Amino acid sequence: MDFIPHTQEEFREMLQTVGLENPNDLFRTIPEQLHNPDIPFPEPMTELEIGDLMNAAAEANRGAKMPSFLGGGAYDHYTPQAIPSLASRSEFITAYTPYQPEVSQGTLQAIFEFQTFMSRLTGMDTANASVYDGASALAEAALMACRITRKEKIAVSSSINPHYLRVMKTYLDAPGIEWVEIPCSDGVTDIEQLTSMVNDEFAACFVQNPNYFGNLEPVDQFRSAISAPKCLLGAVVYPHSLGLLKPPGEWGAEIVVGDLQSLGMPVQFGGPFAGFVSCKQKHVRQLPGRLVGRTKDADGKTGYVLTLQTREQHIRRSKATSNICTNQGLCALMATIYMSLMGPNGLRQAAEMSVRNAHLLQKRLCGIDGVNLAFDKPFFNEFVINLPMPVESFVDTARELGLLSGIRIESAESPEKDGLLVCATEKTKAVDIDFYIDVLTRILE
Amino acid sequence: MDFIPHTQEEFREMLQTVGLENPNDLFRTIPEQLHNPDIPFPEPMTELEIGDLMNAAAEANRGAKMPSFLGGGAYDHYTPQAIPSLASRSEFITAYTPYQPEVSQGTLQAIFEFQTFMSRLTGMDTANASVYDGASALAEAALMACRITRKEKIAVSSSINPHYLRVMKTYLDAPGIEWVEIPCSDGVTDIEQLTSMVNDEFAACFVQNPNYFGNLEPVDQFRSAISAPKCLLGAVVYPHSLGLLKPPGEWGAEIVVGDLQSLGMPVQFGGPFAGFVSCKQKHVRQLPGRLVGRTKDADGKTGYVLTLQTREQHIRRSKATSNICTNQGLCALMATIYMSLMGPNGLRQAAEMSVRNAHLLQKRLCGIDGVNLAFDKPFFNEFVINLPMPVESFVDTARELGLLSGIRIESAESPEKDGLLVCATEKTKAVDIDFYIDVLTRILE
Amino acid sequence: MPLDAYEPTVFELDHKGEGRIWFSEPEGTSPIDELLPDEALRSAPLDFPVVSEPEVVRHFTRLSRKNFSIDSGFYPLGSCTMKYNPKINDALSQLSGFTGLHPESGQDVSQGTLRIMVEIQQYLADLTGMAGVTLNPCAGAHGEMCGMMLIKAYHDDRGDKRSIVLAPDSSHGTNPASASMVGYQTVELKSGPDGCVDIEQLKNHLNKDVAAVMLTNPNTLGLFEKNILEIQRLAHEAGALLYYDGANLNAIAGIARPGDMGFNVVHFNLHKTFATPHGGGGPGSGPVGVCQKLLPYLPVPIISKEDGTYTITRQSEKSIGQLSTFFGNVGVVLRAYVYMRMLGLEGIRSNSYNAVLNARYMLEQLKDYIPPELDGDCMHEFVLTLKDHDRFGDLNTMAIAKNLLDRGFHAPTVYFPLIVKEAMMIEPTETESKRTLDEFVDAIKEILEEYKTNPDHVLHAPHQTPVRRLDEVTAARKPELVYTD
Amino acid sequence: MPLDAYEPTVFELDHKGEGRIWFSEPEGTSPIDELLPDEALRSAPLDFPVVSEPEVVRHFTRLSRKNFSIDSGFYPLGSCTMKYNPKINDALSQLSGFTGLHPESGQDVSQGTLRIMVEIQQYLADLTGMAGVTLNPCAGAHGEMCGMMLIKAYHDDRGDKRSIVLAPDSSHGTNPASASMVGYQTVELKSGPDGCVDIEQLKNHLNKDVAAVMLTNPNTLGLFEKNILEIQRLAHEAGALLYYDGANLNAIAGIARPGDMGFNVVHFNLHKTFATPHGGGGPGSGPVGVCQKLLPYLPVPIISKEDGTYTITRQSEKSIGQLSTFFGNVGVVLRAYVYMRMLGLEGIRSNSYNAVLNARYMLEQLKDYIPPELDGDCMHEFVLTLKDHDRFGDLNTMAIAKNLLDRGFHAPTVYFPLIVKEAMMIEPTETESKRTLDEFVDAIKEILEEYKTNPDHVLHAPHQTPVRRLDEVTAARKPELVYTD
Ligand SMILES: Cc1ncc(COP(=O)(O)O)c(C=O)c1O
Ligand SMILES: Cc1ncc(COP(=O)(O)O)c(C=O)c1O
Repeated sequence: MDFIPHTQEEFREMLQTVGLENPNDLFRTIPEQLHNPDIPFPEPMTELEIGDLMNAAAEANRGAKMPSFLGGGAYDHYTPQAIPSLASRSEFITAYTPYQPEVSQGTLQAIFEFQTFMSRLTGMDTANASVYDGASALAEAALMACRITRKEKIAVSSSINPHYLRVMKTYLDAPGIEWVEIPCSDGVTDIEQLTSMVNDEFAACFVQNPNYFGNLEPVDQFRSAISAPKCLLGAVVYPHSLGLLKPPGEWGAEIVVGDLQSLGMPVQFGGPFAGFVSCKQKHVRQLPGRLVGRTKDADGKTGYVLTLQTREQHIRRSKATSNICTNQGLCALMATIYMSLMGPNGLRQAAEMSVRNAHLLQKRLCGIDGVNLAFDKPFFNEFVINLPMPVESFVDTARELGLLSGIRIESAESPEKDGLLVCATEKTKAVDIDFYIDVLTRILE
Repeated sequence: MDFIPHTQEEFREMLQTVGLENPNDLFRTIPEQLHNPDIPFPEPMTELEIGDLMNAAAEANRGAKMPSFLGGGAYDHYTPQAIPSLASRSEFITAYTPYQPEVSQGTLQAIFEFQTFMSRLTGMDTANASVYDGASALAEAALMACRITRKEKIAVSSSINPHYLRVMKTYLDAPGIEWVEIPCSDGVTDIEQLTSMVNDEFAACFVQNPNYFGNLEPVDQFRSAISAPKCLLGAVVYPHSLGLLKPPGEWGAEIVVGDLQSLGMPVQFGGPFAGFVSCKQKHVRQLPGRLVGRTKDADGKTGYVLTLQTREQHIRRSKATSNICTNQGLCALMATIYMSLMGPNGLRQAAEMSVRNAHLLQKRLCGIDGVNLAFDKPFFNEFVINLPMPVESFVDTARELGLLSGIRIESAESPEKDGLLVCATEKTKAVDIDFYIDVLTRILE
Repeated sequence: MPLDAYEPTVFELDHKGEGRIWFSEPEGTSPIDELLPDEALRSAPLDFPVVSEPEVVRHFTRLSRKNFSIDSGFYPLGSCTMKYNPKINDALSQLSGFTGLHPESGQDVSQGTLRIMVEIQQYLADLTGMAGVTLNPCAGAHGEMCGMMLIKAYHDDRGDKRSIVLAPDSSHGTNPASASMVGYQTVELKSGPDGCVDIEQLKNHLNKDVAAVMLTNPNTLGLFEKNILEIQRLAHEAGALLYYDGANLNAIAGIARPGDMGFNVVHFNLHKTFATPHGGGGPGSGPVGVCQKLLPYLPVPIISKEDGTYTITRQSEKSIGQLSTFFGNVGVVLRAYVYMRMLGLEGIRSNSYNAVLNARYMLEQLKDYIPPELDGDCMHEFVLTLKDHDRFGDLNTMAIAKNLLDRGFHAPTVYFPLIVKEAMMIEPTETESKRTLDEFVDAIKEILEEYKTNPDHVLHAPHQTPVRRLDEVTAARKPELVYTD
Repeated sequence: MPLDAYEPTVFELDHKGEGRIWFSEPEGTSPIDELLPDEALRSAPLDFPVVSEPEVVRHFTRLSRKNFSIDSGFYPLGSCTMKYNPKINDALSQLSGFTGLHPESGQDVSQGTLRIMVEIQQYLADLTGMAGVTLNPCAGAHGEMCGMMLIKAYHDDRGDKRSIVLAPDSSHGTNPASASMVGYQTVELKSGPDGCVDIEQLKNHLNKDVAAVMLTNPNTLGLFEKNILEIQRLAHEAGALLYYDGANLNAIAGIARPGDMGFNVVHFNLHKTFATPHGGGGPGSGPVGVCQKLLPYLPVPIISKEDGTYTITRQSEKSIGQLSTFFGNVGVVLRAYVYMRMLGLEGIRSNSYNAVLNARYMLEQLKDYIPPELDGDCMHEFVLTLKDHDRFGDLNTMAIAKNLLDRGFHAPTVYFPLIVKEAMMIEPTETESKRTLDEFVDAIKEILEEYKTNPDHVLHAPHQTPVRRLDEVTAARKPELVYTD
């Protein structure tokens, strides 16, 4: 077989060594009646053949080659080549979780650096070594808040990415934790509603900035708008934006979550991405997932280890802070390399160019009759427009013309009020904007 | 700048350390009048921008995506993914020539293994660590034969790859070494002519198998056909074919050259490829290029070093066996990995499938009226056909239809007698053969 | 170059300058201060280091070199299936047609990836005898949680409130932790003297409050649960569902099917059985297969083929809901797909034969030197123990582990399963050669020998690694979790 | 994992079995024995080892780890310009539109690659002030040979038979060797006490038989030939042409141009100045630039732009002919193109400033510890010498080199140029940080210090490397060039 070293001869020899004659005796502890199941399965393929198949499948993803203005939690930022070149080193890729620190210092030091980067980016004290994705990070943070405060109610702004909210709901519903959604007004969290809804029964209130509509939330008002002092303020962030925007640590958040994808990973149909949970020092023992600490070895040399493991499932079992074991380590490494390469100014530039392109795009789109910005709020690199036609049919027609025009924001009221969420990044090209205008004009005609 | 670590501050500080004020003083030993040349040059680009440019250029290479039946010295064999994955490890790529053996054992041992593979493949005693390409290998081998025999005449079969012959001519003409071409009859070297032309004034006689037309030469007859016993028999080979064919060591060759490209490298517009020169032990001190030998270290441990360096330019200067310094080491590494992965049977399979596909293709092409095999000889994975129309215009038209149909073999007599050299490999697909038949039929109609 | 040299953190490499210009200013755009309100922006510059690309590349290259990895050596970490990860899997999953596809592109322009998802769902279902599979969970534990939710949804839907999950005390920590995530209480079943579930005890614990019995099979002692059919009968009679932790599927894939054993839910670790790389911690992928009656509860989005088109369904009445932001770790799924297609059923079966043979072969060579916890035919892994103090003295599992590192091997899984004292759990996998297995066995023998003559050296290992015996106690007591200058 | 562990050759890993099935049998084809005559085939099976992919990957991964490389450490190999090789160069050169293009595809379907070739020819010509450039030579020495052929063709064409090339005794070995390749005899010019060409001696040697004067500038002592303009005047007056070995172009690219200095031929080492990786020995690329009057002799194929189409010209009346099978090392050219476009002139000039500054900075720190061979402003590299036995005792250049390896640095170029005894040639390049330069300087100081207290340890270095002080004498006396079992 392709990846098994033994020859038939060696196989027989080893079988003999273990005292067996018939290879099937290897499985003699399996009840007879279970043997020889009838399994339909395609024939084996050579490397050459599977290559052809996968290339054809990749081609069939026509969307991958189209000019795209999609965001909504997956952003097409530029990924410097050094990231895949380094992260693909087999010492990083083919290592397991760093259980033997003596031979895992590469992974461990990189996670330590990751924690440092994330703490500086968000204004928190540290961050875990990743969870599955942004959505599960929010869900885990909600559970964490409940543990910290010993309360069982969570408030979330309805301007948070709806995928995140759905996943959080799945996580909270199972153990029976309550949650409420705070409505929006003009595309941002309604502060008055927030104040009236969130009381001291709540473990935490989560808001997102920039929110799902791309709008900047009134972040400076949140902490004071929550009347219950023990109710934690949690932030969902688009980490890329923090190259430019005020970090949540400065507006009172004590837990910050988000998805690392915007820091050096491709959009790859939504995964692998990676979630992170950052927090203030005092909450660190309630963090889910792995943490790395710096320490000394037997010779007094600096080294790194997994630490505070009593939080984790392999020690604490049913009482662990989370069930997570395998996380998204390689993605966290990629984000670490990204932040190292970009530095403060590179990250700022990427964020700035994204914002500038988005505003240019918005101005040009809204220059077309009947196309309007849905909200009157400052926005980052995404914005919602209304169209003088049903959004769903526009999106479909545009896609047929080779344009991924945006994500439909379903209106609760009527399809006519649907919005279109449009995104730009530093990669957005002038010709692509021209193409968008062209397609839009053609369809509206 | 993109790849310079110093900040402006550090630059100034270091400048001060060396006692300079003005950066331009770094160049004060350069005559004044040479300073500030006016150099037209395009503006710098970011990584993102050059990526777009290169992607567009790659797209402009329309030929790279077309079904191709081109061979003639560059063969589209399958390259297992492990080759680029391993050869791209930065320890291999970003190392220099292994001048400090203690920290170059990776490169050195790999070359040692390469030498062993090549000696076994060709039936010689060893091989050098590569020269530039197959053509320069032939040229170097011709010079080597002159040094060995102290003669200054070379005979070559005219069935050798014409590019190789042209390069050899360039190399031999400069120092004034004579050479003669032995004509072909029915697509292989004319043995009688060979016997009558090659006498004891000749240092060597080189033949190619399979030859440029894809035909198998009467290899068993060459040694005895050369009446001069001291005249060396040299072989040009397509190393891939030696998975199946009798190695030149068994038919009397003492020097074997070829191009490694068919062993795990893409066709990449002709380079980097890599030449090799294998020979019998007694000629090894006349080999051009590097050699690695196995030895022991101070603790008695096995290790590898560059050896017999007194052949080389950095020691022997104008008396060296060649001027070569930088060679094609990484390509030799790729070939080594290829041969390791394939093993004897994998290489045989690849060669076999290439031959089988070529014969299928030939049968189908020659099933079309007026399309005939040019020679009545057994052939490997290439063959020459005659067409009932001018070959040049067929090739051009086929290319316009998206088919790379083959390489025109210019007839010395008339364009009507031109041949078309057509190649298949294990990668040739049934649908591509169908497409060829379709295009050919359409054009002939 | 010496691997034990101190590598500064990237923060110590800071030049504190401007750094590189990564992006050109787009024409026709306005400066940022005209676009965003001042109070939204950072007041102080972001405290990231300024480091050049050459330095970053060298830094991470050097860090990587301090890691052990499958590609550099034998990695017999029990329960982790550290087999060779074929390079072709990575390469094909990275084609731009896959990596460049946005998850909101719409199904008609995403047919390539969707096709692969539908097909691999089918392969996984067929391999285990389940009726349907979801690819949404991102790792094994995520799959377990998903499975627990499915079980809960099933019982709830029938108005049958149950609150207990039974799991052996040998189970992986994620099992009880996942049960907790959905609000179940885990009751541990003490393993019998043969390492398997004690049927009498099981009977005693089974009642109307038991929602599920959660088993790993082969279990974490490397044994096939011999009473598996009896267990399933008893559990089902009590109205409980059966959960199969498929982390150890590499032992029996293609040989026997959890579905045929009567399991209702099974999770896969594609990053174990199907050879996707573990990335120093992740990402993995933890698909979940279910029997017919659990199909309605599967999470959304559901990927299927309808009238020749690969389709994304976002709503399903009884679904437990959504589990990940988009579709889970699709990039990992692509790798596993390539692997499965190359192997075919023949190759998958061959993996199982060879994985089991390798384990049996090693156990045979080692058992006279370090005894197994239990006798009996092991499957793809086995557990040794150094608990016999009379025999081993101060030589414990940790010491063996560290001495193995010095000899160029990764250590086995140590001190797991928790029920075995001084446990050493060895899983060679099928991609290791006899030569490597023999070398490992010799290393163990050498360590035992060396301990006789030079116990101190052995007890203070490792000696050859970049660092040695790190102070984990202080690390946990005074956690230093970020770099500070 | 320990880097000093013996790694068997791949031949020792042989399983002697069947091995993997790499390719399916194509339908409709005949078996091989019906297609090829028996006597053409191997009589005995090919004696290659049968090794599985997991083993091959581990073998070469382990081998790689025994290498020093730019990405893992400072590599100040004088005359080799071991600068950082940007990852983007590799990645973009590997796009399938480039790697999948057959060299006989025809120009109209190869416009992308041809465009890049034409453009980089222009950039190289403009950077050096030459009239035209060929990309065909595969390395520096190949370029030198090409240049010598051009010079010969020029003289021959004029019926001017000349047979001598003058080159300084400090020149690189390839210079005289390349002259020999075309049948020229090299006469070495002894360098003056200032390390530069001695004008009087030059005058004595210049005569009607001198075909060319071949210079490296800055020369191999790291000095700019201060009389360069005088030299060119004298040479040209004598009817000789001037050849510029551009291996050291990194010192002056964008600052001063060989063409403006009067040179007729210049070769480039793209694998030095333009940051393409050296691959453990190659491939490189050695384009050659020429002045107007040598244009007719350039090798074929010639790549140019005609009426908006990038064109391949295969015949040219006075051409020296063809130099490589197809178009030279195009893949290397693509990398250099990416690099040049990213830098622009500004970046290339900045490289020169920083390359020279780094060398000057190191020389300044080191000169009191190990003296330079010569005083004077060095350019991008400099040569120190330990020839003062009174001062250094048994501590020679080799010992310093080996001790540097132990400290995680690659050694400088040693014992070159040949005219300097105990030479140590240091070229830091512009991509190294001040921090690294300082660390290297400290290492040298430490070695000198340690020699005082522990000379034996220093003289027997290296101690930390995978192997140490290999027996090269026996290796050359009884060469063992292939593996035998
Ligand atoms: C038996 C068993 N179950 C479950 C898991 C959890 O899988 P994951 O790490 O993918 O979450 C593991 C992983 O180590 C395991 O060994
Ligand atoms: C000064 C000098 N000239 C010529 C060469 C030869 O270049 P290449 O190795 O590319 O053939 C070198 C390479 O080391 C060199 O340093």
